[in-house]
Amino acid sequence: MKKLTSLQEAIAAIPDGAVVGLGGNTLNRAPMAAVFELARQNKRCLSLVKTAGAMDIDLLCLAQCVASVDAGFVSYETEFSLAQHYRKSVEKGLVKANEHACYTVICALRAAAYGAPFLPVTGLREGDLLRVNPCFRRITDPFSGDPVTLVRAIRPDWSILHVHKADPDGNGAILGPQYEDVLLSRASKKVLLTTEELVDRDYFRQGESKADIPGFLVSAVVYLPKGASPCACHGHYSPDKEQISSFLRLRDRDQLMEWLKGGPGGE
Amino acid sequence: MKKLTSLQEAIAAIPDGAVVGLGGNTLNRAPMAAVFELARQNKRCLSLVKTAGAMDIDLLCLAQCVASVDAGFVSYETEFSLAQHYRKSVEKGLVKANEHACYTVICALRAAAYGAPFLPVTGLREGDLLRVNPCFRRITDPFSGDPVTLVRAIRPDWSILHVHKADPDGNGAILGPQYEDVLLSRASKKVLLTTEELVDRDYFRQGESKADIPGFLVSAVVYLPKGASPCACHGHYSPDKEQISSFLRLRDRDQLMEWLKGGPGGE
Amino acid sequence: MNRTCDVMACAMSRLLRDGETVFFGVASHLPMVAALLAKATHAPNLTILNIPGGADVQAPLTESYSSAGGGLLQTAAATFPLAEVFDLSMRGGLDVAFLSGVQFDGTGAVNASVIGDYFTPKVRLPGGAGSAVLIPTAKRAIIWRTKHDKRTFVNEVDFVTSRGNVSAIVTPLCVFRRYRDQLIVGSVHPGSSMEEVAEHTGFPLRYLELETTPAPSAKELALLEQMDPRDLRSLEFR
Amino acid sequence: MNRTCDVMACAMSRLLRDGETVFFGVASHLPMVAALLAKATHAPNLTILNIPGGADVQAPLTESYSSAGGGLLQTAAATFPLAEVFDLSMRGGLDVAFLSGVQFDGTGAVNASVIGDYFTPKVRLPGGAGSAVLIPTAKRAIIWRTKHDKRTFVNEVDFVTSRGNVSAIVTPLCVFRRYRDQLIVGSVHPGSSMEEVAEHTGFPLRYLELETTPAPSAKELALLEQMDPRDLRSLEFR
Repeated sequence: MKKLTSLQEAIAAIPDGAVVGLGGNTLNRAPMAAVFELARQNKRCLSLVKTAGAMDIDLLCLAQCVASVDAGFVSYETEFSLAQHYRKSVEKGLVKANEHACYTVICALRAAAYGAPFLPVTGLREGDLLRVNPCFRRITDPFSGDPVTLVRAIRPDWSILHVHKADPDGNGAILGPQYEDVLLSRASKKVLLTTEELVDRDYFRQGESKADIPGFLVSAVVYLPKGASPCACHGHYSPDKEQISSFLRLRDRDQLMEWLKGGPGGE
Repeated sequence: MKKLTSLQEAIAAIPDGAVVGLGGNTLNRAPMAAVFELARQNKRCLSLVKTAGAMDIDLLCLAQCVASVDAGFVSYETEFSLAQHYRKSVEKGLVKANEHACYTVICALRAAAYGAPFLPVTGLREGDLLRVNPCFRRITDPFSGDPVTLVRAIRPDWSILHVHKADPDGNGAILGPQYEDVLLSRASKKVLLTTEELVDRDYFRQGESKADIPGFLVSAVVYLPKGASPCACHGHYSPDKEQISSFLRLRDRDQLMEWLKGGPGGE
Repeated sequence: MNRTCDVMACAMSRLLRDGETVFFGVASHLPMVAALLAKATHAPNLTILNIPGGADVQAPLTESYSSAGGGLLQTAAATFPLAEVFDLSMRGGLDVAFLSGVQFDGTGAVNASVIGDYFTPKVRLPGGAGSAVLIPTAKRAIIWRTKHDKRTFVNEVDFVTSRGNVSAIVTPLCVFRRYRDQLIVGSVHPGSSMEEVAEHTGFPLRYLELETTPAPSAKELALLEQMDPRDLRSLEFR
Repeated sequence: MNRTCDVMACAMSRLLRDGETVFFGVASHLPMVAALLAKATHAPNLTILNIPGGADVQAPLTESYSSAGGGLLQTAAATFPLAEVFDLSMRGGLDVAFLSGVQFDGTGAVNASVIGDYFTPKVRLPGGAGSAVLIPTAKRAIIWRTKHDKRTFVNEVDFVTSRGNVSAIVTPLCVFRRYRDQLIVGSVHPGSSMEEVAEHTGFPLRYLELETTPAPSAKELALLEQMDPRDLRSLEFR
C-alpha cells in the first residue's frame, strides 16, 4: 500500500503500449519530469491522450515512444509555433494522429469516468472528422428520432498529473486551473501524481481546503518540485523559455537522449 | 439587467407548469423560503426535479402545486419518517411519481447541461424502473453491440438554489457540500438564487475564492438570510426540528396557508 | 444482553475488508457506524464515501453530524461528490454499497418503490435512491434492514426496484448471504434461532450450517461507544 | 498609419455585443484583446470565458498573462472550466466563439487539420481544437487569421475540420461576412482595397457594397495601449 515512490520506479510500472493520459494544457502544468523519464526509459508504442498538448507530446514523438495521439490540438503557443517532431512523426507515418475536437476528448474521458461505452456529442454534426476518426458514430436518438453523434469512451491505463500538493496517501490538490486533470484522474485505471509539494496526512484532513483527487484513485506519488518545468506551474513558475528553445533545437533522438542526461528541470 | 430582486417578484416569474429543479439534498440547503413563496403564490402543475427531496417536495404536494416529481428518493431523514403529503398525493393520483435512481436524475441533468438528448446509464440493467419510467430506453451500443440503457435529458425551466454568498450580478458560492446545485445551474434554462449573504462585486473578483455559479447563468438573485430554514444550511444553521414537526402536524392545504402566513423561517 | 443495533453494526463492520471503498446514502446511520468501526479495527485503509462528498471521513460522529450534512466533509481528505461516487460504481471501482429497502424476496430482489401497483400504489414508498444503479454495479451490495417480518421478507416483491448482486442482508435476527441466485441464512444472531427467523420470513429458508453471528466484543462495544456517542446506531429502533 | 493588429482588434471588438458570452482558446491573443476592448467600450456586460476556466476576466494583461495560464483566473468572478464552456455551447448558451484555422473556402469551411490527405498528410497541422464542435453550436463563430493569401483563402479546403455557422472572418485585409452559405466581403480595411483582397483570395469575391472597416479611434487606441501593455495583439505578426 506504499504509494510514495521514486520517479524511476513509478514510470517503470507503465508498460509499453499503454494508453497514457497527460495532465495540464499546452505549456501549463504538463508533467514534464515524468515525460522525460518515459523517454529515458525508452517506452514504446504509447497511446497519448490529451485535449491540447505541446512539448510533452512533441518530446515523446522525438523519443519514438508514441504509437498514436488522441488530441484536439498539438502545438506550442504562438511564440514557439508548431510541434515539429509530432508533425514530422505523423507525416512520416510513425505516429497516428487521431484528431478530436478538444471537447470530444473530454466526452470520451467522461464516458470512461461514467463507466459508459460512449457519450453523445451534440455539436459534432458534419465535416471530415466524423469520417476519419473511428471514435465517432452517428446513430438515431431513440427518443426524438433525430441523428446524434456518439464518441466512444477512452479509458487511459495510466494518467500522469503534476499537482501542487499531495500527501503520502495520494490525495492531491491543484491550485488554479485544473484543465482536464481531475477528469483524467476519474477516467483512468491508474493515476501517477508528481507533486510540487509533499504535505503530511493531516494537511487535507485537518485543513479547510480538501484534495481534488482522492487517494484511493491514485497508485503512485512522486515528490518532484519543478516537475512541470520547463512548462509553467501556476503560482510557482512560468515556462522556461530557454529550456524550451534548447529542446526545439534538437534534431533527433540521439540529441534528445544527450539533452535528457543534462537533466532538464534540474538545472 | 438588474438581477437583484424581491422573493415575490422572483417567484412570480416562474409560470404554472414549469419544470423546476430544487437545490440541496433532503433536509440540507433546500431553498425553503422560495418553496414557501411558490406555495403562497399558488403555483400549479409544477414538475419537480431533485435527486433526494424531503420537506420541499412534501410541502409543495400539500399545497397542491405539483403535477409530477422526478426523484430518486423523497423522505425525511430517519427521525421524521416518510413524506406523508407526497405519499398521499401520489396514492390519490394527484401527483405523478416518476421514480429514478438518484443517479439517473444526475445523468438526465448532465445530458441537459451537455446539450445532449440523453446519456447512457451503464448500471441500470434490469428491474421494473426500466418498464415504468418513460425516461429510459434500452438500445444497442453501436461500438460493442451490447445493450445499454439511455436516460432522456431533463432540462428544468428554472432551478431554485439557496447559496451561501452571491453578488448582485448573480455570481454565487456554496460552502461545504454542493449536492447537485452546480449541475442544476448548468442544466436549467433559468436560475434563481436565494442567498444567505449578499457580497459586493469585488468579493469574488478580488478574492481568492471564486463563485461556483457564474452570474451569466443566473436570472435573479434574492437576498434571503435563513432562506433554507427550517432545513439546514452548512456553517449557518442546523435543521429547525420544531418548525419541521409543526409542519408535519398540518393536515390540509388550508392549514398550510395559515401556517405560511405565520412566516416560517422568519420567527 | 447485546443490543440488536450493536450486533448489526458489528456484523456489518465485519463484512468490510481493508483497503475497500464503501458508500452509503441518506439516513444510513448503521452503515456509517459500521464503517467507522471497521476502520478502527480490521480495515484501517477503508475509504468511506457519502452524500455530502467527503472522501475518507473520520470518527467520531459528534453533535454536528447529519448523514447528508456538511459535517462529513470537514474531516475528509478529499472532496468526492455524490455524482462521482455513482460514476465510480458505474466504472467498477466501488467495492461496497450499503443500501436498504422495504421488501425483499429470496432471490435478492429489492423493493423500495411501492406497495401495490406502481401507477396506482397502495403505499408510495420513498424510492430506491441509488439502489437501482448501485446494486448491479458495486462489487458487493450489502442491505441492512431493521425490521424482520413477513411483510418485509416476502415470497415475491410487489415491485423490483433493483435486482442482482446483493451480497448480504443484515437484519435484527440474522445475516442472509447470497448463494448463486438465492439468499440463504449465513448466520443467526445470538439470542435468536433459525426457528424465529423462519417464523418471520415469507420465503423458504435454506442454509448450509447452523452458524451464530459473533457477538460484539468488549473492544468493539467500547469503540462503538466512543465513535457514536449520540447512539445514532439505535435511531432506527426507537 | 494604423497597425494591422489594431485594425483587426477593433474590427473584432465591434462584432461583439453587450451582454454576450464569448470564448477563445489557446494562443488567442487578438480575441482576448478585442474582448477586453469591447468590454471597456460598448459591451460592459460581456462575459469572457477561456481555457483556464475563469468566467468574466478583467484587463489589463500584465506580465503574468498567458492564454491558458492561471493568471486569467485571478480576476475572474467565477470558475467555469473549459469542459463547461463546451457544454454551454452545446446547449445553445454560448454567444460567440473566436476560432482560427489554416485554410478557408468561400462556403466558410475551415481546415485546421492537414494539408494533403488526412492519413498521409503533406503537413500535419495542430488540429482544430474546439472548432469542430463550437462552430456549429455557438450562436456566432468568428474566425480571425493573420495571414491573407491564396494558400489560406482557397477554392476548396483539403480537409473540412468544421463547417457552417461562421459569422465573420477577420483578416489583415478585410472582414468577410456570411451571407447564406457564402462568405462575402463585408468591409475592406483602411489602406487596402477590393483589388488587393481579390488578388490574395483563392475564391471569387462577392460583395453588396464597397465598405471600409472603420479605423481605430483615438479612444480605442488608448484603451488598447492601456489594456495590452505587452502588445500581445501584434504577436502573431512578428
